[in-house]
Formats: sequence, C-alpha cells, structure tokens
Amino acid sequence: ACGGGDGGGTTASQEPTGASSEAPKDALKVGLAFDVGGRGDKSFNDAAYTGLEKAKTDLGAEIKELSPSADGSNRGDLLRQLADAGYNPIIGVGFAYGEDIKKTAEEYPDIQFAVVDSASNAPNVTGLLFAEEQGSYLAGVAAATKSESGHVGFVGGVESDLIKKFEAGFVAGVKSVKADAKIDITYLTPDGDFSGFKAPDKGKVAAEKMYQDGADIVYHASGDSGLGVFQAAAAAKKKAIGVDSDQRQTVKESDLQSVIMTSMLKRVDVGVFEFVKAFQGGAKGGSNVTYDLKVDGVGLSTTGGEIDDIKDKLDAAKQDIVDGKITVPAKP
Amino acid sequence: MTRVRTYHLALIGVAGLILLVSLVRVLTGFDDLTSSGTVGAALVLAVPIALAGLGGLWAERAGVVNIGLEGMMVLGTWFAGWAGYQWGPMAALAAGLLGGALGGLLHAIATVSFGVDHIISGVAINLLGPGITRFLSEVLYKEGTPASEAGAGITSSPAVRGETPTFDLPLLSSGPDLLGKLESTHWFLVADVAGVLRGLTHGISVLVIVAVLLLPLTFFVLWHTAFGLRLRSAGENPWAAESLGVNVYRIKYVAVVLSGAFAGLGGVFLVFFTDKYVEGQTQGRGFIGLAAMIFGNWRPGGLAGGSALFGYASSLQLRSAPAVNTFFLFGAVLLLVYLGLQIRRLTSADRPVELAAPGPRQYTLMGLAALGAVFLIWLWLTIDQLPNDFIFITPHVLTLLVLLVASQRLRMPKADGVSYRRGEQH
Amino acid sequence: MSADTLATARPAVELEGITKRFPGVVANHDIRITVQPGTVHAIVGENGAGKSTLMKILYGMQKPDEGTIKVNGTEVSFRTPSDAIEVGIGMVHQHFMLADNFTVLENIILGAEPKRAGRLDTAAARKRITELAAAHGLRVDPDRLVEDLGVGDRQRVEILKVLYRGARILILDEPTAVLVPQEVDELFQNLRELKAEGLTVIFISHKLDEVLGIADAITVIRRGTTVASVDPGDVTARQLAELMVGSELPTPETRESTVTDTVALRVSQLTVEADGHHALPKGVSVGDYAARLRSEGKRLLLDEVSLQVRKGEILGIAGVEGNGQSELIEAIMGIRAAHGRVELNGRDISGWSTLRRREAGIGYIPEDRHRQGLLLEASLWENRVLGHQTRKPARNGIWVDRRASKADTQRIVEAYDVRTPGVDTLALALSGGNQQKLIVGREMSGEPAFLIAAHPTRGVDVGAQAAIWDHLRDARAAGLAVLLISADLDELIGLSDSIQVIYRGRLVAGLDPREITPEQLGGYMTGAIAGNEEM
Amino acid sequence: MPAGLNRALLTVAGAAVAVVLAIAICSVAIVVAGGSPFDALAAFFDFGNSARAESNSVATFLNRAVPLFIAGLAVAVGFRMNLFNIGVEGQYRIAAICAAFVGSTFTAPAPIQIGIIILVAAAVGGLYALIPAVMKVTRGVNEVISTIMLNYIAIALSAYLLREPFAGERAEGQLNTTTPPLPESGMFPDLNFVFEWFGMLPPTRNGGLWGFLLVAVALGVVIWVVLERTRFGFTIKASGLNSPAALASGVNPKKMIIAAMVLSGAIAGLIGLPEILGDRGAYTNNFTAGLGFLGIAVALLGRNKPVGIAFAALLFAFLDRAQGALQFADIPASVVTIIQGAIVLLVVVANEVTNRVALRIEERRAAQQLGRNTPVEVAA
Ligand SMILES: Nc1ncnc2c1ncn2[C@@H]1O[C@H](COP(=O)(O)OP(=O)(O)OP(=O)(O)O)[C@@H](O)[C@H]1O
Ligand SMILES: Nc1ncnc2c1ncn2[C@@H]1O[C@H](COP(=O)(O)OP(=O)(O)OP(=O)(O)O)[C@@H](O)[C@H]1O
Ligand SMILES: [Mg+2]
Ligand SMILES: [Mg+2]
Repeated sequence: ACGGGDGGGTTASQEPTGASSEAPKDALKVGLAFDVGGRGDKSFNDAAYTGLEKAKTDLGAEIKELSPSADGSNRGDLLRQLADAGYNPIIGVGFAYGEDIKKTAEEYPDIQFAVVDSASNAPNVTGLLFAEEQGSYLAGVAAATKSESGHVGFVGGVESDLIKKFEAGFVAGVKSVKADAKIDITYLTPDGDFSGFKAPDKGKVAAEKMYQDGADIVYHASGDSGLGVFQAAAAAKKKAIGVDSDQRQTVKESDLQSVIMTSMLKRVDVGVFEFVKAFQGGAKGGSNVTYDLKVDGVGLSTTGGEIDDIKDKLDAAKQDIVDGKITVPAKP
Repeated sequence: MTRVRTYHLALIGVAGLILLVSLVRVLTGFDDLTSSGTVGAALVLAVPIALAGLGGLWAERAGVVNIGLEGMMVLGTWFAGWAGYQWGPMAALAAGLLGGALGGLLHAIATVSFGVDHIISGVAINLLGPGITRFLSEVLYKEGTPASEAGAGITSSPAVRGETPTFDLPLLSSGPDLLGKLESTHWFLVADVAGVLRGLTHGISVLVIVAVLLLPLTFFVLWHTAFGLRLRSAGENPWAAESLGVNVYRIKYVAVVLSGAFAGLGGVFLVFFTDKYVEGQTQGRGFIGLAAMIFGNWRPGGLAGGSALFGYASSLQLRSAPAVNTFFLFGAVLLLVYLGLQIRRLTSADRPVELAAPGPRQYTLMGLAALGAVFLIWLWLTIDQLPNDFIFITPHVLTLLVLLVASQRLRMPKADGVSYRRGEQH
Repeated sequence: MSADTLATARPAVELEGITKRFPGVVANHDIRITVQPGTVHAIVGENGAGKSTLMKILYGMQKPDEGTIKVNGTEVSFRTPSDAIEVGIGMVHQHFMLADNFTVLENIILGAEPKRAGRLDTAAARKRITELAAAHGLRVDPDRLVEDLGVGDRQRVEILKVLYRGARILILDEPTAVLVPQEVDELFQNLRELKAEGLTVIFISHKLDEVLGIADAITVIRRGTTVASVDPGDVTARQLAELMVGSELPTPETRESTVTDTVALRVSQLTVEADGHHALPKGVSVGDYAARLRSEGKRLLLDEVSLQVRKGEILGIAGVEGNGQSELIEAIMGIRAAHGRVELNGRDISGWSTLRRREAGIGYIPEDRHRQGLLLEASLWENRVLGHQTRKPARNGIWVDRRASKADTQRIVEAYDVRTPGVDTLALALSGGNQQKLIVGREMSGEPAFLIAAHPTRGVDVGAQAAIWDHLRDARAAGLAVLLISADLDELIGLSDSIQVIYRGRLVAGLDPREITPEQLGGYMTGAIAGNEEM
Repeated sequence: MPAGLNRALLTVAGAAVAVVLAIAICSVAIVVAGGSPFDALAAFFDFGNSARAESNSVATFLNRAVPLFIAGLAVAVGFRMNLFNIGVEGQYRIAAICAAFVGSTFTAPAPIQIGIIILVAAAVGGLYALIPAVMKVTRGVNEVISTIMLNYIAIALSAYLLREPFAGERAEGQLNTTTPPLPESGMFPDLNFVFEWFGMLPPTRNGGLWGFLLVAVALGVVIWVVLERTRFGFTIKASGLNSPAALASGVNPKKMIIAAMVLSGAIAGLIGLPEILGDRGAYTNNFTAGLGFLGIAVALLGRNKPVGIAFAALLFAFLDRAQGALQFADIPASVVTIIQGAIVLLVVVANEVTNRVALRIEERRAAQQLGRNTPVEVAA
C-alpha cells in the first residue's frame, strides 16, 4: 500500500514519547543508522546525512548517526542503542534495515521509525520508498534519444532486486524511444557479495567492453564502481549516466565530470528531511511514502546542460508516468 | 637440458591452446574469446594477482608463509591513494610500496624475530590492514578536511593527480594499427593471434610493463644471483644456510618486507587503474594471488600462468558473459583429445610396461571422460545463457578444474612455514 | 704464507676453560683442548657428553658462557659461523646440513658464491669444485640434486663445502656414523691427504677403533668436561672406553641359538617401483612384471626381495643406506605400496592397512625416531598410545584409556630405565637415548609376533645400547622374530642369527654372522665382493 | 599438576600483558585522532544507562560470541591437523541457506523441527567441505587454494539458490531476498529468562539472548571431549603433530583428512544457525558474512582449544559490541578492528615468549630430577 505525496497523515494530539523519560518532551532527537560503508561514502548514506543535517539546521533537531560494522551484523543493535539513548524518531538507511526495523519497532512501540528503500512493516514504521524505476526510465529515455548508435549499456553493481529496479526502468525507457535499441547489461557481483559496489576496476572493464562494441552511453547503478564506468567513458570519449546524487557535481575530476551526461537522482535527503518534519508535525507511521516522479523524489540532474535539448521529451515522458499513462516495470 | 624441454613444451602448449581457442571461436562465433579487448582486460586483471603472488613467492621462497598479503595490499592501496592525490603518481607508487612493506615488516617482526606461527601473524595483518586504513580514512578524510574538499569520502580518497603514461606498439597496435585490422578480419587463427598480440601491446600502462618485467626479474634474482641462492636456502634449509655464515634473519626480513612491498605494488596498481583508493577495492586479490602462486608451484612462470588464467576468465566473464558458455565446448574438446590420446596409447604396440594392461581405474576414467564430453556438449547445445550467478564464478571454477586435471607435483620450499631460530636445529 | 710457518710453531686451536650452560644442563664445563696443526685430533665421549656443543662453539654457532678460544695463537671471539669461516675453520655437522632441493653445486657455493656482473658464476664454481674434487679424490657430480644422493656422496659434499671455503682447520662431527667400512677407509684416506697438505682435522666419533686408526691425539670428554688427553699409541680401545664411561665396553654377543622352525614372517618377491606404484597387469606374475620393468631400464627400489624370519630368529639386513632398506621395511609395514606377498604367521597380509598389520602383531622401531617414532610435543604416555591406539591398554571403546595408558607407560619407564621425571613429561625433554628406550619399550609391548628394528641403537650411548640389546635378546628367546637393520656392523654381526645383504634393491648374499668380519661384510655391502645370490 | 598449572598461569599472564599492550597501541591511535582513550575505554564498558539498554547490550555481546565461537571451533578442528580450512566461510553460507530452506518446508514439533534444521546444516557444511578433502586426497590439490575458490563459489551458489529455487514470498516493497520463513516451531527458544537470575531486566525482544548459546556450549564440550579424550581426537592430534609418525603408527592420512575436513565443515555448517533460528527466521541476502574469516582469528587466538576459543570469541564479541558505544563517544569504530588485530598478534607473541619460558622451566625441572646439571668430578 503506497501512500502518495507528502506522507502527512492526520495530526495526532498525542506527542511522541521516547523510551527514556529523561529526554525533555519537546526536544527533537533524531537518530540515524547508516548502511554498510557509513557516512562519507559520497553516495546514498551521505545523501541521507544531508537530509539529517537539514533537519538539524531547519528544525533544530539534535542528531546522532551511527555506522554499522563492516559485516553489517549489528544493524539491529545500532537501532536499539539509539532507541535506548532516547532518540525518536530513528531512521535506518537501506533496505537491509527492513527486518531489523520491524523487530525494533515492535519492541519500542512509542518510538517512530523510518526505513529508506523498504516498505513499512509496523504501525510505527514509515517506509521511505523511491521509484528508482521511474527515474531510470527517464535515464533510459535520455540515453536512447542521445545515443547515435542505438546501442546503450547498463552496469549494475550487485545483482540484487534493488539494482534490478534500475535496470528494469532503464530498459523500459530505452525501448520506449527505440524499440530495437541494443542494451548491454552487466552485473559485477552476485547478490550477497556486496563488493560489486566497491569494484571500480570491474566497472571499468565491463563498461570498456560496452563502449568497444559500439555503445555510446552507459548508465550505472553500482556505487563506487561507477567511477570505473566514467573512466571507461572518458577513455572512449563517450558518455555515461550517474546515479543517486548529481555525480557531475560530486565527482571531482574534471575529465570525468564532462562524461556524465546526467544523473538519476534519488532524493534520499528529501525523504529523510520530510520524514523528520512530518514527525515533528505529529505524523505517525504505518504507511509508506513513495518518492516518485510526481513529488520529484527521483529525476534527472541537469548540471552541464547536456540534456537541456531533450527537455521536452523528458518532460513528456515524466508527465505520462505521473499521469499513469505509463506504468514503469520494477522488475526486468 | 630438461629446462629447454619444459620450455619447449610450454611453447607447444600455448600454441595448442591458441589453436583450440581459435577453433572454438570460429565454431561459436564469440569473437571476444580472443579479442584484443579481452586480452587487454585480462592482462590488467591478472597484474594485481600476479603482484600479490610475487609477494607470496618471495616470502615463501625464504620460508615465511604469507597469508597476510591481502592486508598488505589494502595498506598499499590506501597509502597510494593518500599520497597520490597530494603529490602525484610517483609519490603514490612510493607510498604504496612503503605501505605494503610496512605490513611486511610487521609480519617479519612477528614471524622471524618472535617465531610466531606464520598463519596467525598473516591473519592478524589481514585484520589490521582494513582496520588501520578505515581508521585513517575516518580521521583524515572526514568531512571538513582538505581531503574531503578534494573529493575524499570515508570510503575513497581523492583522485590521484596526474596521469600514468601508457604505451602502444607503433604501427602494429596504434596509428595504422595493423594488428587491429588483422583482428577485425576474424580469420581463423590469424585474427586470434593478432588479437592476443594487440591486447598485450595496446594502451598498456607503464606499471603493467613494470609488473610483467618483475616476473623474469624475480626469476633472475632468485635463481641466478648469490642473494637469490641465499634467499632460497633460507626457505629450504635455514640451518644449513646459517652454518655457512648466511645471515638467515636478515635474508628473511628482506624477503618478507619485499613481499609486502610487492603486495603494496599490487595495491598501487589498483589505485592507478581506477585513479583513486576505494575501500574494499582489493576484493580478496591477496588470497587469489596466494592461490595463483601455489598453483604455479612456487615459481614465477607458474605464477604467471595461474594469474593469466584467472585474469582471462575474469575478463571474459565481465565482458562477455555468454561467451563463458563456450567453455563447455572447450572442455568437451579437451576431453575428446584426452580420450583420443588414451586410445592411441592403448592400441600402440610399444607401450610402456606399467601401462600394459589398463586397470579398471583407467577404464573408469576413460568412461567418465566420454560421458563428460557428451554432457558438456549437451550443456553447450541446450543452455543459451547461464544464470549470472554461475558466470561470476568462472575464474574460480576454472582454477579448480585445472588443478584437478593438472598433475599435482607441487613442491613447496621444504622449510616453508617453519619457525626458525638461530642456533636451534630442527 | 706466514700463517703456515707460524702455524707450525703455534697450536692451531686452543680452547681454554670453555663453559656452556643450557637451561638445566651444563653442556661444557671448563674444557681445555690444544690441537696441534697438521694433525688429526680426535674427541671422544658418550652421547650428550658435550662434543657437538663444543664444536659448535668453535665454529661460532654458539657462544660460550666462559672461556677463551685461540686460533693459530690469536684469541678470537666468533659471533657467527662466518667469523669462523673467515679464520679458516670449517665444520661438517653430525646431521647433514644440506638443502635437499638444491644441486650439489648450489649447496657447496652457498654463502661463498662466485659472482660475475651480479650473476652467479656457476661455470667458475663448477670448475673449482671439479678441481677440488679431483685433487682430494672426492667424486661428486656438481649438478645432481642432493636429494638423489646417498649418504656417502652427501658426506663428500659436506667435506667439499668446507674445502671450497679454503678452510685450514676441519671439524668433522661423527662423519663415519652412516658410512660402511670401505667408505670409512676412503674418508680416512682423504683425511690423511688433507693432513699431509698441512690441514688440521678435529674428528669426533664413538667408534674407538676408528679413532685409534686415524688420530694423532685424542681428548676424552665425559659429562661436559675434559677427562683425559692421550696418545693413541698408548691406549687400547677398551681403555679409552673406560675413560669415556668408567665401565667396560659391552659387545653385542648372541648366546645360544633360539631359532625355531615356525616361520613368523615370509616375504616373497617384494618389488617397489621407483617412479610411482602401478597396478599389476592382469594375469602377469610379479616376476614377469619385474623382468619387463628391468628390461625397459626402469629403476626398482626393491627387486623381488624374498626372505623369511622364523620365531626366535633375528635376521639382520646389511647394506649401505639407500639400497632399499627403508623401502623394505615400509613395504612390510604397509606404508609403501609394493608388489609381491607378505605373510605373517601364514596369513597373507599384503592387502592389509598399516593399522591392521600392527594389530596383527608387527612391532616397528623406525629408523628416524623423530620423524616416524615420536610426537615430540606430546607427553610420554601419549607417545605410548601411538601405534597402539586401537589396542589394550590404550583403547577403551571409542575412548583413549588415559589411566591404563599412563600406568603402562610407567611400566615401560621402569622396565626400560627411561630417565624421565614422569610420564606427563613432553617427549622432547628427553635425551635421544631415553627417547629410543621408550620407543623400544612401546614396540615390545603387546607381545608382538614380529618386530622390525631399524637402527635400534643409533646415536644411543653405550649404557643404553647394552640395555636395548638385552631387551632384543630376551624377546628373541621368548620367540619373537626380528628383522634387524643396522649400520653398526658389530651390532649386526653380534645380534643376528643370519644376515642378508641388500644391494641396489636386491638381496645379494646370505651370510652366517659367526663366520664373517665387518670388513668382509662391508665388501658385500659395497658390491666389492659379488654375492652368492640368494641361498 | 604443577607444571601444567605453571604453564597456564604464564599463558594467562602473557595474554593479559598482550591485551594491555594492544589497548595502549590503540590509545595512541585514538589520541592522534583527537579523541580521548579514556572515553574509548569507558565506551567499551558502557553497556548503556538504563536497565533495558544494559540487558540489550549483554544480549548483543553474547549473541555475537556464539557464532564466533562455533566458527573458531570449525577452523580449529582443521588446524589441529594442519589442514588450513579457509573455506569455513563458504561452508557456513551454503549450509545456512540449505538449512533455512529445508526448515521452512515442513512443520513439526519444535525439537524435531530444530533438530532436523541442525542436522541439515551440519550435513551440508560437511558435504561442502568434503569437496576440498576429496580433491586433496585423490589429486593432491592444496586445500588452501581449493577452499578459497570454493568460498567464492559458495557465495554465487547461494545467491542463485536464494533467487531461484529457494526464494520465499516477499512483502510488497521489501527488497531483501529471503528464503521462506521458518514455522514458529523452527525458532529456537530464547534465554531471556536468564537475565532475571541476575536481577536484570530481560530483553523485551523475542530471541533477545539466543538459545543457540546452549547448543554452542554443548558443541564446545563435545568437541573438547572428542579432541582430547577419544581415539579419533588422538589420531587427529598425532596427525597434526607429526604426520609421518602417525602414518607409521597405522593412521590412514587420507581418511583423517576426510574425517577432519568433514567434521570441520559440519561444525561450520552451524555458524549461521544462531542468527537464523534466533533472530531472522530465514536466510536473507544480508545474512552476516565474514564469520568464517573471523573464526580463523578466533581459533588461532584460542590456540585451537575449545576453552581458549571460548575466551577468544567472548573477547572479540566484547570488542565488537562497543562499535555503537564508541560512535556515541565520537571515536572511530574502526579502532575495534585494530584492537582485534593487535591482540591476535600480540597474544601470540606473548604466547611464544611464555612458551619458551615454560619450556625452559620444564627442561630445568627434568634435568634437575635427573641430576644432570652437576658435572662429575673427574680424576684425569
Ligand atoms: N640447544 C640446546 N639447548 C639445550 N640443551 C642443549 C642444547 N644443545 C645441547 N644441549 C645439551 O648439551 C648436552 C651436550 O650435547 P651435545 O650435542 O654437545 O652432545 P654430544 O657429545 O655431541 O652427543 P652425541 O654423541 O650424541 O652427539 C646435551 O646432552 C644436551 O643436554
Ligand atoms: N635444540 C634444542 N633445543 C632445546 N633442547 C635441546 C636441543 N637440542 C637438544 N636439547 C636437549 O638436549 C637433551 C638431549 O639432547 P641430544 O639430542 O644431544 O641427546 P642425544 O643423546 O645426543 O640424542 P641424539 O642422538 O638424538 O642427538 C634433551 O634434554 C633436549 O631437550
Ligand atoms: Mg646429540
Ligand atoms: Mg654430537
């Protein structure tokens, strides 16, 4: 059950209370637990942190963020430690928190939780979902329109369902423009081996092959491995599409910036901030908030102006999706 | 004389292999099997493995088992990234070497001076490497630091400044690119040889050249210099070396520190290839390098073979997953060749006595080979694309298969892993 | 050279007041020895008397706690062997110090490598080694791997190593322990030549007649200290022995024959291939198969060996090491795959596992106690269990019966006079002789029907030696069949009821120990005397 | 036995010194990082400031120790025989997914359900370990290489199984791939009541303190008995200490390699169960990985003996638990890994030193009792 728009439910008069009674009732203490990699990954953990920081400056929240151990075995414990320390609300970043949030939420019914990339599974849990397939669809449209060879590529980091959403949307987008387009798809590691997000060398080799075979635009959803995709693009003097944040801005190397035609934005920061704001307004969990094209929770970046010329086409595609004329598949 | 013979055999083997691959390529139409792109990528993927393996080789030839290569490699990547973004590639190279060497030094202190079990020390270094680098990143790359402004995050360094030069074979691999032209003809055998040669000579980074040269250099130093003789003696019988006035401790220290430096160099290579340090980018290559070294019977040539095999399979898997299917055909052909040889041997008149009457074991083997060939051909005909999960493990499965088939006359240095103490005989 | 002229005046080596303590043991205590240049100086003493330690001190491998060393009149202080090598001292160790996987050449030049333009100059080294070998009559092939060499060859490599470094003072620590008389003669001939060239030799041996034959001067060490310096002309072997141990030298004399008619062990056509075991072709007999292998020039480690040992008999196998003895015993034990047949008390046991053979009553005293006989880092009682883990008293169902094992170990310790603080002591804390006694005791327990005794007294001192001999004789009298393999020919002749000579994997002669001398035996062993080829 | 006691005391003292040194080294790092080592130390012992936080922390700590302990046992069984089973990592992964799947396909009374799951896990782990064992025995393939390769293969294989044949239903919007959930009878009862014995608040969560702890303890005892008291254990020890001697004494090395490897793999198969039976109720794609490698460190730190491994596992778990607390104190959590690495290294160095001292003492004792240390008076 996807809730739409700004998940502000009915305002409840009852104020949220932390587990620890020491916390003053009006203080806003927001806890956030990152996914493996933690803060400073220049990717979606950092995006979440941006939202958290905004909550601090704009809403005056007291914030605490924790990173899990390298094997991610202590996700649940981090949530409990935040809860025990009186933080409310608490946000888990990444679908891997789904199960842990559910359990913790049952143990701490007075605390509000949110989980990024996973659906709500308890009355006090808000699911912050992103329609990656929709954003990827636009990326596909952009790629297909811009491609001269009619051959594009997709590099996925880990062959998990999350990344497959990107693939599905992208493929649908490309096909919507050029039904006969050739799309190369490569994943770097199997599901469960998350090293595919940290393997720029593999990303480079995979993308190199696509460019050699005539692809001229490659879209990646592979975390740090995308760096290799950009390098392959730069070497082949072709283009790539970034992911999650506006990589033309976050990537510092100027030669790589110029190959990033656009990036598929996933506004985790918006999701986090809006959730905290809604919480302050008294919102309760139990439902999902989907950040899709309608609310600009996903979209394409325009830095560099390389897709300005096809803006109309992209807008039209976006409108069709928002209107429900096109349903983008979430599975390949 | 025997060396000449093995060398010839190796050449014949390579030629036969190319012929076979070429045949399979023409039969299946997967040009990527021998394309210059595949070979080039294979080279690049093989180099860090070979460097880690070289690290293992140096240490184990001197009698110290080094399972900590992975940790040393991690140190190499971090220091290369850290120095590289500030002072350019040369500094990255120096720092990476030093980082790895530091890991090696730690290993040497523990194993040589304190006589700690080599495996334990290596395991500890594998814990320490990632721990220390993560810690350093958390301190030096955290938000607000200059590094962070330059593009660092906790999981990555800023990009290395400056370019590492690359190299092409004039005429053949660049400019007119004659090899490239030959390759695109897709002629049987000709295109394959051209592809392999072009892959080995086109757009090669200097570091690849350095790394590749290190293999013969290692062979020369270890087998043709006095220092090498002493080093190997420390791995074969340190007490004998000691009794002849060789300073075994010093030799072992040098070897293990160098071993770390080689692993570090492997790390530097990874950093250069992707332009920056990325946490976790070594991806277990230290272990794979160790495996390649054992695979290669503690010798540089064998190590090169092991890492090449692994690099090639990884390259093919990343570049052209469907081509992996051709390995079924390839395996079937090999099995048929084996069967043919066996049958010829059995029917020939002047067979050696001990093979005179094949036992049930031999018949079973031949039966299995025939069955296997049929099964593989069936797989090849019916499967059009393996699930990705199986494609990912191509290099690993291939390594296991080669090990199973190849004769196992591995000989490790006799005193490898033995904790040696001066004045205490075995 | 002035050093040479000086050397005639001054002693080559003077050791004064050397004391060396190991934890709990004083290995050397106030040792004084003067070695004149150009002589062969023998040092004798019991096991553990401290001879090797003293020599290691002289060679810079160990540091003395007290005392001074003078070489050619100058006081020296060695930190490492290289310091000793520098002043012209070379040492051949009691246990070979060779890297098996290296060639002879590599072993010789290690540490003193000739170089040209940074490379090993193997050509120059080969030339030099060939010259040296020719000059001293030490035949070796520089390019062979040491692991393929027999003990005699290895000994020569060791001596060449020393000569290659230009040593003027040679230390030979028990060089003859593994050699047959002919090889010993050859070695002594070499030593005399070296002496004639003005070199000084320090020579250690347990074999007193050898010592008397070669030495110009003798120093006796007992329990770490010098007891006497004597002239070989003035003493007999017995007197020397008395000086060493304070008791008379025991000899392995068998008393009346106890041989019965019952065959305990019968071995027929035992054949071991050199390049890996192959299954016997169907319908081909071992004899035909071996003949075919021979005709193809294939090497056989064991070539149709047939023998039988009767109850109450000790059958001695004589042979230079490396002629198939190890293969023979390993094949009988089932450790090594072989063609042919092994019968124990009439039952064919060829297909049995080692464990089953042991359970059926084969005892095994291995040649190398550290390699095959003991768990050095385990306690004595656990070593008692080893090899008996499936039998009483060690076994109790799936459990190891600790109490019974300990009790039985205590029995062995008492019966065999194993000097140990207790049965929980780790085996490595025992001296070699005591370790050997424990092994003998273990292998004799459980009343074996047949015992393989390989070098049962190797490196064991005279006292322990006599005790082990007594135990073997007693067991024989009680009906035990023994296959005895020994490099000590006196022992072999003294203990055996009959002797077989093994040469290049074949039994070449059956001899009567009552009628043979060690010299004759050595002749058969080296192939100098042709055998009477299987009786 | 005084000699043994002596040695044990020395070992403990050495280990204590090593831990202190490791902490000192990390303190330096923390100071360099601008933190206070005292804060860090406090964080390690800061189990939270409410009763609930405390019991949660204790549960976390013990729950972490359980799989580490089992992993250490698995590795140790191989290491005792000088078999380097680097493949524990792959073995437990394959075993976990198979056991979770099989457990979800039927419903039986709890003891049977759980018993079958445990059996399946052990069998699958043992079978997976059989591969390198057979390769070693028949073809002489070095187990280090084969187990490293099989680890990667296990990862891919389990990814495939999880996606295709073993995939379970998923809720809308859930991106985790999991096997079908275990029935209620497949969940191991928790030990939360134990907290009351100590006057603590039991954790509110289900499965707060994993009941599998009891299985682990029992397993430890069984392994100890097997290794130290049985004939099988004796042959393993003998093969590890001196394989030629073991061979000569009738131990079949091939059988032993297979037996030890399979036993090691069977134990490895259980590593994933505490998490599955105590917490997740299924195998998911974010199943805790890397325990096999940590197990190597734990086993070596515990000197391949069950009691030592228990201590090592508790120590590692204690340090791991502090990851959150350290971050609350604004200290990089990676110091935990550094301390772990440093402790492993320093403890073995200390072991080495104390071992030598102990050996010397034993030799002296032996020599004294034999009266060998007095040179005889001799009349020359
Ligand atoms: N490294 C050592 N550590 C401790 N004790 C030692 C060491 N080396 C020798 N010893 C002790 O010194 C004594 C003398 O040993 P050494 O090897 O010199 O005897 P040996 O006279 O050469 O005996 P053998 O005739 O058996 O060769 C030994 O009994 C032993 O107790
Ligand atoms: N390297 C060593 N380290 C420690 N102790 C040693 C060493 N070598 C010898 N010993 C000690 O010396 C004693 C016996 O030594 P040694 O081996 O010289 O006896 P042995 O009778 O000469 O036996 P073998 O003939 O086997 O050499 C034992 O107490 C042993 O612990
Ligand atoms: Mg000795
Ligand atoms: Mg000696």
